[in-house]
Amino acid sequence: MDLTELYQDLILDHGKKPRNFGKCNSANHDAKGHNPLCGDNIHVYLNLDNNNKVKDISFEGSGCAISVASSSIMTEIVKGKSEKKARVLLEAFFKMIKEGQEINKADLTEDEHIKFSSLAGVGRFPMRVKCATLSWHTLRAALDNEKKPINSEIID
Amino acid sequence: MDLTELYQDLILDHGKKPRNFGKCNSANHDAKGHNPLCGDNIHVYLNLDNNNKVKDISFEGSGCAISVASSSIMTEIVKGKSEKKARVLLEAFFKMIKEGQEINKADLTEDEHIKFSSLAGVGRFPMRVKCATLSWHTLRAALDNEKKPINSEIID
Amino acid sequence: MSLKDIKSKFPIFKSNKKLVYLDTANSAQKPKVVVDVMDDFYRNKYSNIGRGVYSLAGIATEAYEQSRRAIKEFVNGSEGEIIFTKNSTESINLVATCFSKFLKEGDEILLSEAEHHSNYVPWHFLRKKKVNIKFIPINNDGELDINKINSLITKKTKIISIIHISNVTGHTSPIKKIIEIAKLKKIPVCIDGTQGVAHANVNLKELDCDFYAFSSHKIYGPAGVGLLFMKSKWLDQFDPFLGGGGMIQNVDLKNITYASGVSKFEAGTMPSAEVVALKEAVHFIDQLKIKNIITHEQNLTNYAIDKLSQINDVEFVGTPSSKSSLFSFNIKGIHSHDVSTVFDQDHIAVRAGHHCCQILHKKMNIVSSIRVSFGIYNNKQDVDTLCESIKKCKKLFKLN
Amino acid sequence: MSLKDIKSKFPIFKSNKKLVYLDTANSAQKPKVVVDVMDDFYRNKYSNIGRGVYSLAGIATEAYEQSRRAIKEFVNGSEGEIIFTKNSTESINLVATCFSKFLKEGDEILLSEAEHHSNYVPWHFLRKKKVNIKFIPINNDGELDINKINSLITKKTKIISIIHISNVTGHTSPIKKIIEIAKLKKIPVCIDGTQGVAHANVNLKELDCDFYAFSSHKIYGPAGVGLLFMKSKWLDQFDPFLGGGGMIQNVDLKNITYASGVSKFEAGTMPSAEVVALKEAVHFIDQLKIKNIITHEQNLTNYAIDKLSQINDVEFVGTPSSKSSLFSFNIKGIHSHDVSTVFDQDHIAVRAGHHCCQILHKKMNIVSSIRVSFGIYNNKQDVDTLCESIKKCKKLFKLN
Ligand SMILES: Cc1ncc(COP(=O)(O)O)c(C=O)c1O
Ligand SMILES: Cc1ncc(COP(=O)(O)O)c(C=O)c1O
Repeated sequence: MDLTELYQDLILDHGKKPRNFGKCNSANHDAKGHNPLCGDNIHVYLNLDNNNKVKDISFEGSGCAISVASSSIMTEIVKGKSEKKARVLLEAFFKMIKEGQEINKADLTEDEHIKFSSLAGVGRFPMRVKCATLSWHTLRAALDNEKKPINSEIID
Repeated sequence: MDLTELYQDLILDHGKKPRNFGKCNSANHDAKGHNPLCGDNIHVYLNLDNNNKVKDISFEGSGCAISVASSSIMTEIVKGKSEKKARVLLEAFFKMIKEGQEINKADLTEDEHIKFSSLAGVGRFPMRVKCATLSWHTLRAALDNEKKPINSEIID
Repeated sequence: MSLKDIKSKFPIFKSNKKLVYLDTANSAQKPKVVVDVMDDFYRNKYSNIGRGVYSLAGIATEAYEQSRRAIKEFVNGSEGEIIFTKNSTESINLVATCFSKFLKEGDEILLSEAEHHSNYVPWHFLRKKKVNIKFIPINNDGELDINKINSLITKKTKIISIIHISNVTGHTSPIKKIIEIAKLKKIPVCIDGTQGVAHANVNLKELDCDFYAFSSHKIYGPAGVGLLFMKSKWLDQFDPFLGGGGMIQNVDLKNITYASGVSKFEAGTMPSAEVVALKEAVHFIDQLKIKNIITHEQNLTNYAIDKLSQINDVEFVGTPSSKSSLFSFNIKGIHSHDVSTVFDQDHIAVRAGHHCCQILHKKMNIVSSIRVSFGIYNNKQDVDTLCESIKKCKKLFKLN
Repeated sequence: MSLKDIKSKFPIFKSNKKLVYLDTANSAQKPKVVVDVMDDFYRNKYSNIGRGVYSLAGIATEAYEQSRRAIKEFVNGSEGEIIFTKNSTESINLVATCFSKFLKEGDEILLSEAEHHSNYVPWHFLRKKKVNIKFIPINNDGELDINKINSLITKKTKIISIIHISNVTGHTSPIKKIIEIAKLKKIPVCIDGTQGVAHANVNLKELDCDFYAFSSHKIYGPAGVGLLFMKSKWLDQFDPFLGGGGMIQNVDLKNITYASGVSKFEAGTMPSAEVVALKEAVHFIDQLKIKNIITHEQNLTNYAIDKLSQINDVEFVGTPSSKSSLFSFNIKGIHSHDVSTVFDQDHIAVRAGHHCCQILHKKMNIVSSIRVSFGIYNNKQDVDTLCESIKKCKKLFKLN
């Protein structure tokens, strides 16, 4: 297993300088996620407008490079998408990480596709899968209006 | 190991028809013993007169043949002896059972010696040692005016 | 794999050729596969679980959770409702202690007279809160008097905790009926399944009880591991039982929040190798098929009771119509410990005593008894050896 | 036996030739003798203890009690004061729960900011009784501020519970002094010795504390076994903790009386094989001599801290003057889990996270750290490999 595949420049960059970090204005959905193994916490905020579009999305929390990069990339990709599309994407993300299945290119722009796929390498590091998936699980919880914090230990 | 050595006629007889059974009159010392493994309980009563002689002694309780026979034989042998002698005998009993050491013949009459020694075989059945020693431990507790019940699990 | 040559799968019977092991209800012997996996884990893969990011720890954690899933499937439980404890005793203590917050003075707990001490003492502790314990009576056959249940349940009954299969008489309690009755009255039910699993068909989804406790070491798995099935609504409502590492979410000087799900109830380091090897025990039973095991053990019980009935002075402790894999008896006039010593000379291992069921023994007017309990490795020859030894015993004690 | 060729006594290093195991504080690897004895017991001698009259059970019970004596001698405890639990966590929960009957509203419990969650959460539970918990502060070096103790103790202080050796900084608490101070004020002291035993000289008669808790799996013994030393006066004064088989004297429908001595606190089936094998672990340590082990591990710690200090961006979590067998650090700007993943590629096993010490981490203004902990099998080469891997990590993350 090659570490440079896991820690690609793109991931290191998002890990160090996360985008959409903080609490976004006008959030009308949010959810918390917790990874008891790492002690990492994440809070995802989003605004679903009247057309069920993710008008804005952001996150707060601390974690490892993988976890922060995954959250940051997630917010970038999901912002502006419909709720339905967001759900398709999160399922695709789990499939990619857990089953190594590539995402349908038609679903994303080229730039989005590169970002999304940069996290594929995590699948080869089983102990780190939860780091990458936590933010996506929490996104789902936010869309579902789930009040109980997500516990990645139980879910994955 | 020969079972007939353990279950001698003398032991079977005392096991079935224990002597000095019940609460003796005028007891001024008593103690309780408990074997948590068997669930067996014993209560030893005795009367120490002004000359520190065991004027009377008896026991109550239920247990296996070894335990009842040992109690019965103990009361027969100790009755009429001085407290000091009783303590010598109980040490000799432990030595016989645990170290296989024969008792000094001078300490007992021939009949007493036969009875006392009939229990020597128990030493070769480690799981039954506590059955034989419980009554003697309880005798010591009675002489010591020990109020806490003897627990053979802890002592032996 | 068939039950015919099953003895060969248990190393203990190779090193102790004459051993007639009739004490499975106390603790079961271990199949070679179970010991092999545990041994391999300790030698070549040892790691604590859940707390390390490195490969050994990752592999251990995965194997540990696989074992949880295997147990879940084996008793047809639900995802995320199987808690690991140290033994069935701890499992029941956990339920009683955590449930106590719902109890107030005058409330009632319903048990039965057949309970093992581990399903009575933890509830007895709650008497400090001035709650009352009632007991469903057993009759002379050792059977639970199901007709009495309705009159014993009152508005104050807050929980019912019942043994699944008696570890003295082998009687199977009518737990399905009890759970149905309780459900109508919205009373939660805890089942002490320690003698149920591996000897009866346990289907938790069908049973629909609130709690079900058992032990690994009694189902051919390693010691040091207990199991507790707990419906998820209780996972949320209960406060934690033991506090420590692994069950927290956030800790500061003033306050502590707890992990959710089963983690909340698993504090401190669990025995990883033992849990991992438990999966092999479950797999082993599955391969033999539980229905074959039930038939095998019930046949042996019937055969044994039949043969022992023909010996004078043998007195059974209850004669329940529902037979499982065990029964108890006395030889009139001989104390159970003396009998056991004689048996031991013939390499027969049975348990003698009150089997942690003093109430049942007192009810039957006895102090102790001999228990014969079968496992998958027993056969009719074991019973024949037992009968010969009983006769020897009687001769030694001059009975005829 | 010498510490030079000690690695060869541990099977794990044969099957994992490149393994650099720096996670002994989490759980220690097992010497071959320990696994051999356990394996032999499960295969050839398996029996539950204390409950059978037959030979297998008798031999098992004797071996079990021998193990208790070995532990007693190892920590120079007293006869009849060593209780077997499932882990150190249960040991401390037992003390806290049983002690709670002596506490009333406003009473105070004194801990330190260096406590592992298992020596805080069980006491936190008692806040329900409106008792207050105070913490002896630690300074930036991770050292307990012993001068603060006197002002923290009040008339309301009812118990002090303190970690012996920190599982994060390796700091040795001044437990002797604390116990002396407490004794003058007649306050009982509980010591969390989980990281003390096998890494420091533990002499309980000399220490004269009331309780001392530790775990088998951290001292090269099997998992699933915890130890609790308890002064006999508490054995009598405490109510039982878990209820079940083995801890009772007499049971009837109205009342229950309990066994005396340590039996009162040992409910249900204990892992017999694991306890029996623990004796081998103690024997193994004894052969090497604890003073040699202490020297060996402190030398390694000093060597490692020295080498790591020379690497830029390495930040230690505390730098206590008293060194034991472990320390923690971070590489500035890289999360501990990322570091651990890089280490794992080089077969280095360390723990990353808060090590069940959130309070200590918060005090140090960090969320997590990497812990390096040594056991008897480590050597300088392990440290050198670690340093190389740190450099690799920095390169990967573009630090220099
Ligand atoms: C019916 C029953 N319940 C509970 C227990 C307690 O099991 P354990 O000792 O494994 O905790 C036993 C066995 O001893 C039992 O037979
Ligand atoms: C200082 C300290 N106390 C308590 C514990 C708890 O030990 P266990 O998990 O064996 O119960 C640990 C280890 O995790 C520890 O390092």
